[in-house]
Amino acid sequence: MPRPAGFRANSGCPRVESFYYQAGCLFITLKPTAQKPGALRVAVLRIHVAGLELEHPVMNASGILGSSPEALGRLARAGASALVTKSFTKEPREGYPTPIAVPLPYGLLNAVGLSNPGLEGLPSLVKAARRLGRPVIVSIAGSEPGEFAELAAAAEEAGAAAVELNLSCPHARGRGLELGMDPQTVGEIVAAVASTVKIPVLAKLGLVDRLVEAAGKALEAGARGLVLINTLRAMAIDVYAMRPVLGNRVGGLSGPAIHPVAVRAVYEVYREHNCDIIGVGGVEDWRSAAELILAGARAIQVGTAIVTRGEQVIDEIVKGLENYLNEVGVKSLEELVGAAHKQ
Amino acid sequence: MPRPAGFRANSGCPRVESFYYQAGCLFITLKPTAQKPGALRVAVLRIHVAGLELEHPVMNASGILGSSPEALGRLARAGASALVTKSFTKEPREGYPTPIAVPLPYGLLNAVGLSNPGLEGLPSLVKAARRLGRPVIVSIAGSEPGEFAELAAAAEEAGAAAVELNLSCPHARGRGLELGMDPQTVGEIVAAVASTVKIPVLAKLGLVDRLVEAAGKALEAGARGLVLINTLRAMAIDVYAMRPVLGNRVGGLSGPAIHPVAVRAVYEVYREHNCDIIGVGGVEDWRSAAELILAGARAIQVGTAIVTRGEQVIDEIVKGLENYLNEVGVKSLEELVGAAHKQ
Amino acid sequence: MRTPIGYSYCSLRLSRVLWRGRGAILLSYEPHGCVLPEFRPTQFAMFWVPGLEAIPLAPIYASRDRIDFLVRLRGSTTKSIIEDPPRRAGVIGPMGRSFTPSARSMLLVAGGTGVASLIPLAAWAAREGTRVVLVYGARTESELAPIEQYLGDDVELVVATDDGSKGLRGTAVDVARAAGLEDFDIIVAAGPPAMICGVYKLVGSQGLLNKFYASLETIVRCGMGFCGSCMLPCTSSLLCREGPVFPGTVLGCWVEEECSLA
Amino acid sequence: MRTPIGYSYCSLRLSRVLWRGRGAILLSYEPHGCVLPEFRPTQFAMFWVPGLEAIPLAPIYASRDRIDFLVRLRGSTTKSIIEDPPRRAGVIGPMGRSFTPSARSMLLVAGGTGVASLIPLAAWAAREGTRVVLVYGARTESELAPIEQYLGDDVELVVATDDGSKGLRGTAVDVARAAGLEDFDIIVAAGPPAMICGVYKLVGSQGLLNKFYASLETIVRCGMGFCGSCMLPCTSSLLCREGPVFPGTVLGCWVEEECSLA
Repeated sequence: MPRPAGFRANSGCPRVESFYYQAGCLFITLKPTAQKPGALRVAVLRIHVAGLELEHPVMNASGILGSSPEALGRLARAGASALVTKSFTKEPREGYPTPIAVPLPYGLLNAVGLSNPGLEGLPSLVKAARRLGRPVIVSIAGSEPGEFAELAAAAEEAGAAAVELNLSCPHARGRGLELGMDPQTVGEIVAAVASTVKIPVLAKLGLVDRLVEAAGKALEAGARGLVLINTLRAMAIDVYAMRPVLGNRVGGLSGPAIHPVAVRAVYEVYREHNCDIIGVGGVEDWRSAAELILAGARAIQVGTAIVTRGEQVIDEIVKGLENYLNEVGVKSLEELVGAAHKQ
Repeated sequence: MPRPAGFRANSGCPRVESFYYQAGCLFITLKPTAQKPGALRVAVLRIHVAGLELEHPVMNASGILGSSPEALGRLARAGASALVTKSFTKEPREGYPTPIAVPLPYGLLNAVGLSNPGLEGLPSLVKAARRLGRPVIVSIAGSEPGEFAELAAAAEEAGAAAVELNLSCPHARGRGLELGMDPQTVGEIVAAVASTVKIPVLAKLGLVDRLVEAAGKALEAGARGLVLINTLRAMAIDVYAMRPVLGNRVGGLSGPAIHPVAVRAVYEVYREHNCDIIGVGGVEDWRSAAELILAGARAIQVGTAIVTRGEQVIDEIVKGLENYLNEVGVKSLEELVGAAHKQ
Repeated sequence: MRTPIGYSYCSLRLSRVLWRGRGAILLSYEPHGCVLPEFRPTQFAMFWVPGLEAIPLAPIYASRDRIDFLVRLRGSTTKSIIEDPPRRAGVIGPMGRSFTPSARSMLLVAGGTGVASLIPLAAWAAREGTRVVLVYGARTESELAPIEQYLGDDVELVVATDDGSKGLRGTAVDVARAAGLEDFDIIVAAGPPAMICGVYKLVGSQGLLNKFYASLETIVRCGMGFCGSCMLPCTSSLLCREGPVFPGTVLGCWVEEECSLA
Repeated sequence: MRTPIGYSYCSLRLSRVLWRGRGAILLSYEPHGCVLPEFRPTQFAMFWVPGLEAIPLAPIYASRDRIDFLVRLRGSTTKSIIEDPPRRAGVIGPMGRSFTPSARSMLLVAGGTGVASLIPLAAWAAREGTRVVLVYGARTESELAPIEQYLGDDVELVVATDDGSKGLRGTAVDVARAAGLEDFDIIVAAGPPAMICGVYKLVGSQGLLNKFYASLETIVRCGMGFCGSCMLPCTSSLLCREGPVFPGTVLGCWVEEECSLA
């Protein structure tokens, strides 16, 4: 039997709804070609952030459903205003042993280990993701400026709308939080990328001592925006097995537990730099999103809530924000960005 | 009418149960003089930590009921194995405007502002607290080594069993987390104190980038133990008032939300230094206490859970740990300290 | 949102100014995007005025979707509230312990904002079948808040003013004395220290201190008992945890400090 | 503790080794200091072996205080479990969607550990009044786990072995063919790909694919759908979220990859 061509993952498959063999015949169901996923939002939520023009401020956080065009397709259909890929490294990475995710009472602990197909797999993912009709933000992780620049160049060539530099993975030795801890290094990496690509460069920083300073260096070096914050380095131990549960022992804590820390980080960085910020950390409803916006974020990434409540949480947050804008009587999200700083 | 002498706060009052005036007479109810608060624990939980000999590992965290002898008396009666005072600074401090505490879904946000009567009020509190029959750990906060040393000397003279250096208050400019962020400064402060007093010196460190290094400097400089961790710098914004709720805007997040971060911090410091650690952060039951012990803590401080569940949580945790030791078949808490590091 | 930790924060929006009196105001708020926690009789809240501070207030009425506060002039924050009631506010609570004794009869003696603390108790007790007499005293009529709406039909309200402009002429203590204290199982006072002292002396002189309770006020900062500000003098009782209502027999030091017994 | 986020972690201790077969073991665990989350039919768990890794397993039985796993030799972790069942373990779950269709009759075709996924379904459906026929195939008797204990009286169990050492001689697919597929409202297969392919071909050739469902296996890492490892080939379905049971009509690519249809 001849293989139906063009249906495989990574190659245009999304337009095939399903196919199957029955009674010796091949049946194919096609999806409507001009699929327009997600409801058209009213203009109040339209926002510019770091050179990107977004229908509304809600997108996924890197690492959540960002490893294949099909996964990104789910996010597009759920209404995400931009699509953020999983972090790409230069070389392919297998990731850590399981468990890579442990549910905790007030958050999720994970250590996936930056598993990804490497630079080689980047173009095909980005090209396929572009067909979803949303800006594609490619997350990249490296260990030194040149590596970041190389990955960013590949992302730009493949059609990425922006690159997000992962300077804050809490459990990837040498290519995560350690970089973000040193404002100088942050500046060098951002500078290398910003001088290589024309698309907007976003620096994703985590909870570090000199966050405000690192943010400043990133902006000076050409970052168009900041993504704040990443997960917090954390651990869970099984008291009977007497061992850390995560395969990697240490991982990153996300979810509602870290939200007040994210609000503070966004608030402090915005106060100092008055820059474009995408807020991340424990957003699970419009209210937690609104807190980040009032603290200074122009857009929001959602991670754990997608895991725990499903992709529909994106649309719930968007609708909730619309209501909120009506309630407080503002005509544009813009007016609320950083409003908590006014006295 | 003559004033009954010796009943006022700070002066032996605890021995008076109550007094009142009725039909022209003064009625006084005395407490039993040889009050032995808390049940005698079986020996399995007895533990030495940083030169202190404790009946069991559970005490209060600084800032919780540590501002008067009466408050510490509540902790003693609830069975705390040691009594930790609120942080003393050299000068008296009023503290921040209210609200100084905001309940969040998974933790408590506070910014009390190190309110305390200053060096002058230290001796009377410590002397009164000593009568409660438990080691008194005096928490002190300063801005430079000399100030810490002066406060520590006063604490020692008043009869403190140990001093806890607050190097991690997340919202006291110049006398908190900034000090703890710099391992060099940590070393200098600890050295100044350790060369001044003979009682054990505990360094309380918070979540900082170079925590393991700062811990090492503290130990080198003569700290007998470490207290890990303090609250996380955080914020809550009211989305309708559009302002940070705390009087000080930024505060410290405590409670279950930060527990996985505390476990990780204790684990990483213990792995590197194999030192005496008192674990703090989101302990609310025996299980969360046990996680910290398995990570490397020899004792535990309880803060938010005392607020949210009352002082009896101390005894619940102690009893729970006893059961746990039986269940896993160990004869002494000692055997469990750092057990999660064994492979 | 009611938190697992027992206290919760809720945003409020002003729904009505119910009354303006001399140096006092009665405000009705509704929760905004959250559910109010349950306040049981005598429990109190920290009422946050954005831009100013949070002050301890016992709600004069509280349900899931409404909370009313009687605010009397005390300092700069209450002054601001009275002059310009905050449209948006926040509430933290519930704080303290509820006081819900079973009794056949109860005499409540209230002055000033103390009445806010006793009204939920009066209404609750009357519903439970207790005979409730509430004495509400003020200097003059314009200080008397319209509390009738909160009481239901079964509470016997006796109003007194120093100048006789409304109700009986005299103080709440005078009225309490005249009411015949021995007829009541429980006597509770809430209000200015001088008033509580008066009732304390009265019940003490009649040998009835074991029936007496006072709803006190202290400095409240954290409201949750950990900062220690609300410690009652020379006891180990925290107003935010064991209070605000304390039995007469533990009030010795408070009386020492607040009342001139000479 | 059941978490607000839907998934929970629970410590386990081994209570019994229920059966040892050829390259397989049946283990019974109890929660240790926690309450097991509810597993509905066909939902699965990540079973953590301290010191090794966590593997996806459908509990063959799960209640609040007991969870049983059938483990078959696959790699180093399963080898270790079979040789030395971990006394202490952990479980993360529940993962996936429950499959609980209403039907008058249901044919379940199971091979290998696939049976673990179908037994809770069989027991549930029989309790609901569905006629349930469970075909359980293996190469030889010593591979057949003692599943009867989990089924209740109303499930019709048909055992088949390739060598005829127990039950009918032949494969589960042979038995399914002989059972008369058209008599069933729903046909579900779970087991080795070859077996599922066999049933797929069978139902496809009879034009019954719309009645057919397969319980699949993929690489599962996070188990919660965010890492993307469990994506079904050329669909956007995540096994950990929409699976593990998928309708026959979306299996095209899976069939392409796993079955030789030539």
